[in-house]
Amino acid sequence: MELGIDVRNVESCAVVDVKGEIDVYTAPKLREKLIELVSEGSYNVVVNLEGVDFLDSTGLGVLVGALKRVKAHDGSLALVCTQDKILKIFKITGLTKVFPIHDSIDEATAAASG
Amino acid sequence: MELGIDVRNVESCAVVDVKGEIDVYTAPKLREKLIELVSEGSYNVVVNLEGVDFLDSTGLGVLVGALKRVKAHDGSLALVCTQDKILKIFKITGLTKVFPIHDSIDEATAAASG
Amino acid sequence: MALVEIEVPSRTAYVGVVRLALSALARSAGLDEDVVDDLKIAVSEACANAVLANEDADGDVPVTVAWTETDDGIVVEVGDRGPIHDPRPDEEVDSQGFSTRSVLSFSLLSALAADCSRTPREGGGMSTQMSFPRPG
Amino acid sequence: MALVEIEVPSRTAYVGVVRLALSALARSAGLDEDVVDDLKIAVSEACANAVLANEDADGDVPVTVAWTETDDGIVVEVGDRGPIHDPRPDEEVDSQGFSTRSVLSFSLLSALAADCSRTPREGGGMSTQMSFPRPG
Ligand SMILES: Nc1ncnc2c1ncn2[C@@H]1O[C@H](COP(=O)(O)OP(=O)(O)O)[C@@H](O)[C@H]1O
Ligand SMILES: Nc1ncnc2c1ncn2[C@@H]1O[C@H](COP(=O)(O)OP(=O)(O)O)[C@@H](O)[C@H]1O
Repeated sequence: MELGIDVRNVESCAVVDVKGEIDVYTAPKLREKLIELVSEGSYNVVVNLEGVDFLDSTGLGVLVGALKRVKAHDGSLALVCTQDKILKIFKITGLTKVFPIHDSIDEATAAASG
Repeated sequence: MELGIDVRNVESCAVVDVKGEIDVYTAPKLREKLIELVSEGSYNVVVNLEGVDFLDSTGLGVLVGALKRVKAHDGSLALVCTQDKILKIFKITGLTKVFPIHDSIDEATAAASG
Repeated sequence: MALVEIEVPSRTAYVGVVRLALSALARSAGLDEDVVDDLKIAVSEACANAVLANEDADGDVPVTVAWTETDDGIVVEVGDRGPIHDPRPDEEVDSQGFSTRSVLSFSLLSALAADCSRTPREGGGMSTQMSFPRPG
Repeated sequence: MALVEIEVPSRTAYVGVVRLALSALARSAGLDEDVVDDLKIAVSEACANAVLANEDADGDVPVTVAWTETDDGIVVEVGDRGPIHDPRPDEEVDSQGFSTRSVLSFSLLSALAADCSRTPREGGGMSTQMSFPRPG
């Protein structure tokens, strides 16, 4: 099981495109990448979950950890997600109140820059 | 696990497009369809394996059974297959000598009509 | 009563293998696609918890998964050999008020399985039972 | 030495479940994609044969599959509880000279597994062992 992670800059944000399944085995790879980004000075991060088929509690934990790191630098962490089955996971765990969740990357980067 | 089977007429042949995995569980469905075709008077049959991801000995047996049925009516059974992993199965079992195997449906129907 | 049993090493890489095998079973049992999605998450959480629990066990013990089809639906049971503990963790939130992984895992499990219970196993460890409805 | 064990009912529908689970294992063990394809076929043949053998056994016995990773590669063992019989069937060809299913199955197994042997199991039935190489 492979987790694809690509980073690109859009407006003033680092957009992280994630592809595959984020679970207890693959989440550490995403965690490393997000830690690296923040340590390199990217404090406005957008994680694009449109290519994600599966997300578990460890993946959620990694996103929460990244949120804390960018907040420590007055930054932001936004998500892009329109898939019902992934949104459901954020709803059940109450994390829709913690993360701004957008329908598109444009919307997410505009909100972060605005 | 679903096996998709669609039949259409091309030239004077019945072309059977198979999609999915042909194994000990799904092969009986293909067998029924091929028996039905022959009993309805289709004696020139082309089985298109381009959409097949997996083929086992039971699937091979079903094709051999269909070959025998069309032969009993002086008909033909040809295969369309360009996938190495499927061709390999016919090679190992020596069935490349038993079935005409074509690169395209056009080639297969032309050979059957010629 | 169909029964499938799977035993995997207590390593996180195997959670995906169980998930894949059980989603194949769930589809061939005719569960609705959204129930299959729920089952994948609940089973993955239970297996991840079992792998983590077994890290605290003596020796290299496997995670066991049992799949049973009943008239009403599917029952999945995931067993570990870890020390017995309450499913609800002591630490529900961290210093900044965020839920801990185990709380998140527990909410997913309880929300996504039709029934979810945890009982001690004979011989040590815990067993998580989850059920999922058939359509109709 | 990682070990995965799977036990499924002796019905043809479960052969696909085992195939799917083992291809996930094979990929995560780093086997080359063409070895994964070979493994899928060989394991499916062994499981189909075991399901068919168990139809001749007393009672409702499962097919067991064991996955072991060694330094050189993977060993898969598929066990049934059917009556002991020679792997090579008595009837190799039918009246028109076509190979029977069991002959085809046996050729696929021997060609696609790096090693393939069949031995009687303690408690009855046969076990088919197959091995598959790691790259390098
Ligand atoms: N699944 C989770 N959901 C929400 N919060 C989580 C989850 N997992 C861990 N956390 C929180 O994240 C924190 C870990 O954050 P931190 O140590 O900053 O990040 P990391 O573990 O990524 O280095 C924990 O305190 C915990 O409360
Ligand atoms: N896997 C196979 N490969 C080749 N021939 C097979 C296989 N399985 C069965 N056969 C042959 O097909 C024949 C069965 O053919 P037949 O009874 O005409 O077809 P069916 O079983 O589809 O009704 C058997 O005699 C056997 O020799």
